[in-house]
Amino acid sequence: MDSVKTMSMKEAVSKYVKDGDLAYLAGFTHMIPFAAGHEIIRQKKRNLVLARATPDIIYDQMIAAGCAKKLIFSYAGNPGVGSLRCFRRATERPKPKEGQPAPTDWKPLEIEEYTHFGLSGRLFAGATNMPFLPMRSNIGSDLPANNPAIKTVKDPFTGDDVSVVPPLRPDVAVVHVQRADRNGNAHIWGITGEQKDAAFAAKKVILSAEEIVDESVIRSDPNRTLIPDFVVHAVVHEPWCAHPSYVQGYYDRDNEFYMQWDEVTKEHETTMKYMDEWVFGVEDRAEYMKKIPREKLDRLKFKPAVCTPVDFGTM
Amino acid sequence: MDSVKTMSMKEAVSKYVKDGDLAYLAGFTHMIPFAAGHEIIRQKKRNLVLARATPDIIYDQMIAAGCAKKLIFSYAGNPGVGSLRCFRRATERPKPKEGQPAPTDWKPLEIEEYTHFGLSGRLFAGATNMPFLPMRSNIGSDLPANNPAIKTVKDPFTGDDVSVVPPLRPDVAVVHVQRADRNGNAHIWGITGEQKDAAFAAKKVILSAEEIVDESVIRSDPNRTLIPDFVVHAVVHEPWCAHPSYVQGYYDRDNEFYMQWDEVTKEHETTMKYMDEWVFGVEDRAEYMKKIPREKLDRLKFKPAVCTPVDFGTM
Amino acid sequence: MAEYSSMELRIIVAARELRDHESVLVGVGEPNLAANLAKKLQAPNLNMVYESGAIGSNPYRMPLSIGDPCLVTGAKSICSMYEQFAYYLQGGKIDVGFLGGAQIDKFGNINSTVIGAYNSPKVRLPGSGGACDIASNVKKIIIITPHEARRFVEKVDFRTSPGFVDGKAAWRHLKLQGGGPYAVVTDLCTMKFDEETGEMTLVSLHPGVKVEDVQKNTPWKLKVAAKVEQTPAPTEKEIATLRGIDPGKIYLR
Amino acid sequence: MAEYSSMELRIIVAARELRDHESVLVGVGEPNLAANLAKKLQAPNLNMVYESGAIGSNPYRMPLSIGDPCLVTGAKSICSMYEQFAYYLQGGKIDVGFLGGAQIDKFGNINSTVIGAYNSPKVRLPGSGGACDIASNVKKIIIITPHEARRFVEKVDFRTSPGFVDGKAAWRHLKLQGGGPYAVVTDLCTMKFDEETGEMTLVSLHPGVKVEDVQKNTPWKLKVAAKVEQTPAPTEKEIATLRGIDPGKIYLR
Repeated sequence: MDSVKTMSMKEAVSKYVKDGDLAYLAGFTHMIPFAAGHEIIRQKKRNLVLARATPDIIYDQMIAAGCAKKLIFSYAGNPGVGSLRCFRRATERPKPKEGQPAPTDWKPLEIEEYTHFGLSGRLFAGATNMPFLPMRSNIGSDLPANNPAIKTVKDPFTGDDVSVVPPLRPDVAVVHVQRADRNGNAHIWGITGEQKDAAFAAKKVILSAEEIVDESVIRSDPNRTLIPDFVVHAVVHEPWCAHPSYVQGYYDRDNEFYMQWDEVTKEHETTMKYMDEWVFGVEDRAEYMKKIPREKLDRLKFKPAVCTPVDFGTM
Repeated sequence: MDSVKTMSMKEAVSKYVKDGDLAYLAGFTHMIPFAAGHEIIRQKKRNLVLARATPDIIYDQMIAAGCAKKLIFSYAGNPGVGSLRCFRRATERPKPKEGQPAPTDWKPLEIEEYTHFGLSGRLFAGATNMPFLPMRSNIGSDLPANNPAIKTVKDPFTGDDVSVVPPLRPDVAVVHVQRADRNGNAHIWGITGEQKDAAFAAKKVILSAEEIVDESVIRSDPNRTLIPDFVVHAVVHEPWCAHPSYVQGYYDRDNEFYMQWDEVTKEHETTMKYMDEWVFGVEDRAEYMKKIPREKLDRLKFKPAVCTPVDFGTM
Repeated sequence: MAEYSSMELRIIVAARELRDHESVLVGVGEPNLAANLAKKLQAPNLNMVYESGAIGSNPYRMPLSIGDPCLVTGAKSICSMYEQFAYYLQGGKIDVGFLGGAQIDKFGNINSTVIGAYNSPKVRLPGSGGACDIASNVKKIIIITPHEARRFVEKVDFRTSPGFVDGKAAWRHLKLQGGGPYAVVTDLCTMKFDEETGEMTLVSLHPGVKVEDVQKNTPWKLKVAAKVEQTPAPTEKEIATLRGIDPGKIYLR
Repeated sequence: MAEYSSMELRIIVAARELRDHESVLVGVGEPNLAANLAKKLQAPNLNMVYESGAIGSNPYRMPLSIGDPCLVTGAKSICSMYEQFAYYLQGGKIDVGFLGGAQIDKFGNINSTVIGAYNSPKVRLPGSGGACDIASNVKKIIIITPHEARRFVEKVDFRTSPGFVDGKAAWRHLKLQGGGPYAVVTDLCTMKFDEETGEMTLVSLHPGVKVEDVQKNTPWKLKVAAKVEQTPAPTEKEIATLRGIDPGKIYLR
């Protein structure tokens, strides 16, 4: 039985990502869907509201490429390396050039900012359709004063003020996983981040997988299935989707790239040169991967560390 | 390295269950810790507040044996069979005997009642230390009018009234699992019910396991570890702990027992006769198991259905 | 004409209400049989979700309870109890839920808590379990029940699970995300609910049943649709398929 | 006397603050090295929890980021991002958290958001991440930082993570479950916080450092304890153990 949901990343992005959408490309360091981000850039999507706790290099690229109108986030950094220069250029007050007046036409990227708990909590509340999420944080910080979406309510049991955040319901979520069947039942292991919450919170879900496996593999371990098929709209078989980030058990992070990104993005022009070659210059992820030397990919491969299986029992 | 936490069920109950405690013996049909309940009855613990979404036969037994002062619950039934007669005797207005006046000294078991979502939500809120949990239920029901712990707050985003419940923090939780290491890192599969939430919500945690395995087995699959050692106080190796309920992959439910219980409990006296033989008449779970015919236990064993393992990768 | 029991009739008629690709929250017994029957007939892609956290089960036997191990082995996914209620039910992912109860009243409110006063009940019933949560959050509630005068009451002793409360105005005021009660399937008839008032209304009579038979077992003046349909009799195929699902007659009578 | 860098000094002094059986929320870099050092010395049962949801990791290399795959393979447990913050941090299961930041002020408030105005910043920093959540919920906050005048400010431009706000009275009013800042470990000294007022107070001078050296790098009149201790110099064992943890000098300088 072939599923009507299986398609290429090009089709999935074209069908489910619209200009102006609130998009959540999930992942906490692990399984960042770079291939989807590149396809969004290639298809020149515009005015997106990009949301993610940890916008990293792929969001930096989408910001530089002009896809984003606004960023909803909690930590905008290049993980383990430093800052995101494109994000910074889009938000920092420009320094006046030598002997010139300060620019008056500065239009920064809109931002909406939370703590990690606040943003992952918003997504959890979206996934579980909570009216609002009470949380023990925010109240000692200057964040609430700068973000009207963070409110307080009185705890009816203690009378104390409690910080609350609203649910986040993305128009579209993109989630990359290790293995899924053709209908989108997905096994995820390693750092599980906000993949499940993004899939449940979003109105449309693009799920890509390193491997498409038979339904029987999924059904052999239902506790590993964090995302069930019926919340998924598109299933994309996209090996190496997450490069330069990593996929537990499949390939390691390409740390060299993370460090180079700091250099590449020193100027907007050098950033766009990268984009011309690695995003606009290729048709899809398969072509992108052909440009990376075989030896490098071999270096990123893990040695096996297979888990002790469990027995579900039958009669 | 031997753990200071490993002990017998007798020691664990003696050390961590006190008269008057709020106790949560976890499990949704699956892995109900019957052996712990029997030990609590044998040690004649009194004035317990028993909490569980689905108090079933073991709570019926503890109520009949006089351990409980109060029950916090959402569904008090014999799963798949019918009602819990001891619970009913402890809560229903006694019918006057033929030709006699209605009894005036009736002192029912105290109850505090929720929906499944409300009670599992209270435990989740306890486990995650939420000040209170907003939920989309209750408001159309007569439950809130009969339970002052269910309150409403105004949603600061919509102005609507939202039902909220307070966190539940048991004094002690008892959780049975398939396999754990000596420190209490526990792998759980099959129906995961409220085991994790009970362990995180409670001040003291007794964890029993079908098998005690080497730490390396646990560490081979960290995504399967729902309970980490440092929330656990006692680790008990107790095979068949859950009989007559079941343990996924280990043994099936003893359905015959569930059906017999309906007969056994027709009168308080017949119930106590059961208790004398099967609870007070044995020293521990091992002795209890010796009383059950080998053929019956063999019938309850599953045929294997082993999962496809996953690879975590190493360098 | 084929022979069938009144339980078989209820299950077959209820099963017809399910559509392909819907998600159904399934309980054991009649709802489980109805959902499995629909899946074998008109709804092969029916997504079955169990209160115990099992999703897309593929049971190797009839489940003995809602948490039976056969609902786990070979299922698509499993989650914890809170997650099941939060992600699926409150999350609005469930289309249809089946409910039953000791008392059902004319606005589809259900009592599964107490007969008599809450604090000194004549009969103490098991309580809500997930029923109130299901009633509040799924798009369509289907109630399957024997048509007995003691079950149908004008007003329930205790409203465990809200139907249309005391009319649709009161129900709208609650702003529940669920669609409220959709159908009541008994061994005599199918009743649905008036669009305007939310009152239970006879819409279809099962084979050989007259309006008077239904009224006799319903202690208030039952509203009757302008045009009452005739429920098509269970087909040979429906009956054979249903019996094939429970060959050991664990539930079927 | 052994040679050591100022980073090594900071890490060694910070590691001494950890006790056996404590749970520590660990970040990459200096906190990771400090926690691993303590585990190899006085705290073999230290429970290391990472913001990414990895619990009790047993890394086969130095982690490149807080979400490195080496923190997963062979860990005790893994949970999702929301679960990590909810069950562990808000759940009150974490004893110690390490924080750093672009600015730290005299009540231990930390800024990792912006230099300048929030809406038109001179420098846009990464933001809170989990820092504010950690500051609000762990029993002890240890701040590790180079002792530079540009980092120590009388009042932060933006309070990302609360210390004692503008004094302990204001902090108590927040009713946070966390214990607030506990120690600031720099390459010059260790500072703790006044019990009454919550003001940062010099308590121990690192080898060869004088009070004036600290004051010179602290732009407000720094409070000094009645009796200032001398920080014992890093031992050969501490230095050798630390260097053994990062043999490739990925972080150590």
